[in-house]
Amino acid sequence: MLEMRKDIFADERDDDLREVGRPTQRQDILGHVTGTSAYYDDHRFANLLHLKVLRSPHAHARIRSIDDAAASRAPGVKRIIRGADVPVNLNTLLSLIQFGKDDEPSLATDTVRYKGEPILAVVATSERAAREALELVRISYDSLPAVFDVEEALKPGAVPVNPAYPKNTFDYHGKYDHQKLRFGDVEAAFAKADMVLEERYQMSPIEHAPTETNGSIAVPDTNGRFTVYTSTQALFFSLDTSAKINAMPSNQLHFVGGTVGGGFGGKVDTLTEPLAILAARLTGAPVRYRLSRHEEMQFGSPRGAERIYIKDGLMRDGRIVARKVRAYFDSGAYTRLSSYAVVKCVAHIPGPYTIPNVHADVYCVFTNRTPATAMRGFGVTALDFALECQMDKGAVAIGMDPLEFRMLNAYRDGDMKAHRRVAKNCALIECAQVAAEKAQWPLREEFRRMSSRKGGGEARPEVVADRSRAPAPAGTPRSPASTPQRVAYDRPQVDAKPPPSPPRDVPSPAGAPPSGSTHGVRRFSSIFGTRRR
Amino acid sequence: MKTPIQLRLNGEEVAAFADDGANLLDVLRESFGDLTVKGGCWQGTCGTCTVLVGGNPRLSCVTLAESCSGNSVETVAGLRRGADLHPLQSAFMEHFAAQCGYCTPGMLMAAKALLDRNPNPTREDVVDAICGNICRCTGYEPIIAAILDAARKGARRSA
Amino acid sequence: MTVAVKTFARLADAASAVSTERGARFLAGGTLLMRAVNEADPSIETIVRSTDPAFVHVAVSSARVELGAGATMAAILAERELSFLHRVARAVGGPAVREAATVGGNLFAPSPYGDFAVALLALDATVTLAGGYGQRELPLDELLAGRERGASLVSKIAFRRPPGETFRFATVTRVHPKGLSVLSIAALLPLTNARIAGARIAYGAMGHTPLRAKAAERALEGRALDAAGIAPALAVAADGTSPRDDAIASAWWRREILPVHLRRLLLGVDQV
Amino acid sequence: MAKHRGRGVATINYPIGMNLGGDPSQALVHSNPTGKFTVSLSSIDLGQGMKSVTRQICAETLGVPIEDVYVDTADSDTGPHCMGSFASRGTHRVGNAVMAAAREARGVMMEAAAEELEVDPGDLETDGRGAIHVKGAPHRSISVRDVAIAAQFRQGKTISGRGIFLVPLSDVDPETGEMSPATCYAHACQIVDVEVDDETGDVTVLKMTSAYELGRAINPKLVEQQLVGGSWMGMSHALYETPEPYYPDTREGPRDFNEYLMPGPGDICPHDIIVLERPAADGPFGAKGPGEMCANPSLPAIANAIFNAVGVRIDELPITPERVLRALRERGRSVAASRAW
Repeated sequence: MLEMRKDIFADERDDDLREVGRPTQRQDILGHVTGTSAYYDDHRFANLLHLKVLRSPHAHARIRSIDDAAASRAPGVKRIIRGADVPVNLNTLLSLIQFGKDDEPSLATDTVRYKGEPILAVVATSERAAREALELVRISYDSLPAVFDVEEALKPGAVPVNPAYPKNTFDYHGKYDHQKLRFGDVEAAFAKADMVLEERYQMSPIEHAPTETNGSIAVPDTNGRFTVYTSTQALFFSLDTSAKINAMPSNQLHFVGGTVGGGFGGKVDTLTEPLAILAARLTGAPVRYRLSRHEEMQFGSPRGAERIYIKDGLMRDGRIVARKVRAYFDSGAYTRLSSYAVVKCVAHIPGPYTIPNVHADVYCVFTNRTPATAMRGFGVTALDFALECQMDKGAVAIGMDPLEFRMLNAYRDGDMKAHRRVAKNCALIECAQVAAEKAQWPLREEFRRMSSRKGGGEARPEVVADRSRAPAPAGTPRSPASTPQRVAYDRPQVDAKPPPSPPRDVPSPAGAPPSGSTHGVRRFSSIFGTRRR
Repeated sequence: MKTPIQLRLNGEEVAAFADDGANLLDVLRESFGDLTVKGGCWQGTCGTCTVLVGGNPRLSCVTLAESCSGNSVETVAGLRRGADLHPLQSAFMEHFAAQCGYCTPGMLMAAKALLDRNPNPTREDVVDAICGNICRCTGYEPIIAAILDAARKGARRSA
Repeated sequence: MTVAVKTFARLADAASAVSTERGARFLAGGTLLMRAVNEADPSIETIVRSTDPAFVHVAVSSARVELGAGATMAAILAERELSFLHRVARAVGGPAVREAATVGGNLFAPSPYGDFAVALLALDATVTLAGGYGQRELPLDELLAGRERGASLVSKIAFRRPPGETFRFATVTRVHPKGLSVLSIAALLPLTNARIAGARIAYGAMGHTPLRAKAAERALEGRALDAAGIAPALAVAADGTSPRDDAIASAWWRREILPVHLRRLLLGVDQV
Repeated sequence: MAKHRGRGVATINYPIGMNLGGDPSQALVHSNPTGKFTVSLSSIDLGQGMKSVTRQICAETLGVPIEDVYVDTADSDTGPHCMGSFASRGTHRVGNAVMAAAREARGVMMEAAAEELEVDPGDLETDGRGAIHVKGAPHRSISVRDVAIAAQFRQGKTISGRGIFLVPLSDVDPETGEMSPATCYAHACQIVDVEVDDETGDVTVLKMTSAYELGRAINPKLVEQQLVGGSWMGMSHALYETPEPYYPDTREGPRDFNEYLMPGPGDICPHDIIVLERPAADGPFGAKGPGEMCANPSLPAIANAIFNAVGVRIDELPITPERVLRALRERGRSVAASRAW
């Protein structure tokens, strides 16, 4: 099933290793197949208490009053925790690396900003007793208008979601409501492009759904410390977040974890530890806070939705000369990690392609939904979806084989990327060649010879668009004409020849502007130098 | 109210008192201390807690514990015989059929239920046997391969 | 507070308890009830169960099938004489669920659960209600129409054994081999001289409860099971349905694909 | 004809490690008195194989057999700081930290061995089987066990090492987005074959063919685990998953694994996988990280294959059969229900 192609890039590797490269059995496998691997909930304590939170039924509402008198008298209830009991009831996850403002309470006090936001916690002798007590809490709300669409949230007069960010966008650099990427001159390039292709993409949220839900057990230890057994994906991240929220010195906390039932990004947010520790502190007993599957599905943070607009300027020879992206990350009600995903997304634009003119504005937007967080492919998954669908459309539009179209534009060693760093160690072309060979996807000879290495192995080939190889389905019209540019371009292109490529690696004069406005394939390796920080 | 529950758990007679209405999963873990049984949903939707009751696969989280009283219950803790692994366990190792390991005990028991009844399953039989068990890591293929391989190597043993 | 569990040797006594005690619910397979108990559903105060052997009894004769309401899907699958129902039983969860899930419980499973009830509806089943004061028999349609209303305990389901290959069933799921139904279709298609005579078609997940496709049934009457013969039935396939949007599928999609799957079922072409 | 086959492709790259750096991980390695090594980490193994990959890296660097190394993860009292197991950073960041710690421990081990053998440490090499000998003279040898005993009880040396790997924080230019987001990138190309039912919109994934470039496969079987599982997740994200099926409307959110849709074991397909290794200059033995990138290409490759099959573009995820059917209807070229009866 898996085949190693050791012959490719063999000259860049030493293959004389003893342990590295071997299919050694997992260290943890015996524990896994005997059921003895100890996850956080496989630790047992006498007199364990159980914590459940009351969650808002409203997407946006002011809390008028909370009556927990009956709940506090319910059988088995040891303690009720309200927002006022939380020592530092406002936090943002990335405050540990000084990114963003504290914006999220552990327990909402005056306003709830998403359906499912925790308002109050019950600590009881059983999960059942805690659940039953929650039924007895009476809360009256004044419902507030809510906003669920990222672009609606940015309109003037939109309902403000998060008081730390009244314009419903994260602040970048204290001056912008988005992160910018500027490279070359896209507008000039669009004006000269043979064709412009503008499309919209949307990804709904996605849930991590690890088989083990988020949870932790906080145990009062000797000498005033607390041992916390946790499902976290990031031990010190969770420890330091918990210390901050509980206003405790970090060495009062001893976190134990490391064997986790799947995460995929959904166990970074430290959803349970701070309240479990607080409850253990307030009751003097070990406390477990474990999300139910329903909570995990709906109120554990998902991968946030993204909306992405891409506009490409294409030349008839297959080169992409400009790419403009506008994207919106739906962060939900609070920041968590979405602010960071935006930067990661910006860094990823325009994908693994060398495009001389790139422009992007990416927004982290607040809406009244469950706060989003990291997930496998964070900041990139939806963008890759959008970019690669766009690439397919581009190939169809100019009538090229979609894989050859990608290879033609693929970044190679020495190319300048849009975030102004020189590409190195590239291998996109080789992946394409190997996959194509295996799947018997026909590539023309010049594409089979292409290389990611400096100089491209050989000069970047001159390519004539071969319309017969575009990926349109049988029976579909060949002209996906929806813009005037495309209509104009849709004529047969048998004679189309690109201008000759300039030789690679010829340094441009120092200080020359990004030369994306010409049609020749440019390599930008020395224009910006290597301004590493 | 507490109710007495008596089981033959992995061949041993055991007894304990449990809360009325308690599910078998919680009783196995909390009363009998068998932590090899994992819980994934307490809704009967993920298969993580699969055990064998009277030789048949059951979702222990939605099984009333006292309804099993007097019956045999098998968990992954009973799969191994001393130092020897069950052929299914060996096959899961050989095929790298576990990643996070959390679904593994339930998968193994679902697979055992199949092989106990059908020592020569087809791929479709295996797919059906594990179709109630969620795995979020492996993409199922290594698990299917491991079960088929265990069957080939003769996983059926006297319990 | 914990829930109380009351176990009765006689089903009739269990039925009395269900109808008289506050917050009492009958435990069949437990796949739905135990979940609610785990979630501390405050409406459940007592779990009532019965060890009555009649409750799980399966009797198959050449003409008639009687299923104790406590018979599990696994029990159906173990009965070779009921092979026409195996596809249905296999649609109810994975093997572990089938070991627990009962025929009777399936009659009360909210949409989109309840595929077995769909089959029973097409088979024109009658149900026997156990009550403290004796038994009562009624058509399944009637039970389904009022199933949310009262605490009734089904003891037995009975139907005429469908002759030959006249019974067909299909479930449409997103996830394979097991998944919640986008919709399911069961059809009893008796043929007289190669013409349909007295078809019964039932749908799952096309309404609040399993329901009959009466317009399609009428349109099939006297027709052959070929493309031309079934066309009028397909045109009215969705009549009387009221599917809803849920996490699995939208009402729109359910309605759109219903005739496609009905056609495939009636013509006996591949369902996958 | 109701079913149409199509083929789509995607090529992607993926940054390794927490974007912008500021992304440290530490490791401690020490020997017990009889020459068995423990790696102490606060890093997490959530299935990706952290314990196993760092174990191999440590054994390789120390020059001892894999059995002589045990990795202990995630205790904040004993394991030094690690940012966490995310961002495809485990193999690269933690692997580098373990390598640095193992290198330091090896230095002490070789010094202790040199003292026992009365030679210069530079003249010694490990045989990877538990012994240290003079280069070119295998008979002048001492076992790692004896070295550890000597170091502990005679020489008073700790055979241990500390390691940290830090990619320093990069600023982001507010005006241009200029930044150093990552030091290396993994690559992939995936080709997917699908079948689309034009009467229902159902999409069946028939086959995947992929090439992944990962720098170095520290353990090909663990890499395979990631690639196979990740492609399944990619297919799942493409066609099935969301907690908000009517997004941006929040209604009808799934509450359990029956309602939250993911491909079952009957929905998976054959997958041919090829791995390429172009070592990263700063990766441990050149390694990058396969964990996240492998889930990404499937989404667009499937979307593109659907277009190739039936000529509609679905630009919204997940690509539910309903979305496919609506798109077919809008195009007006469907041979779906209304005509095909």
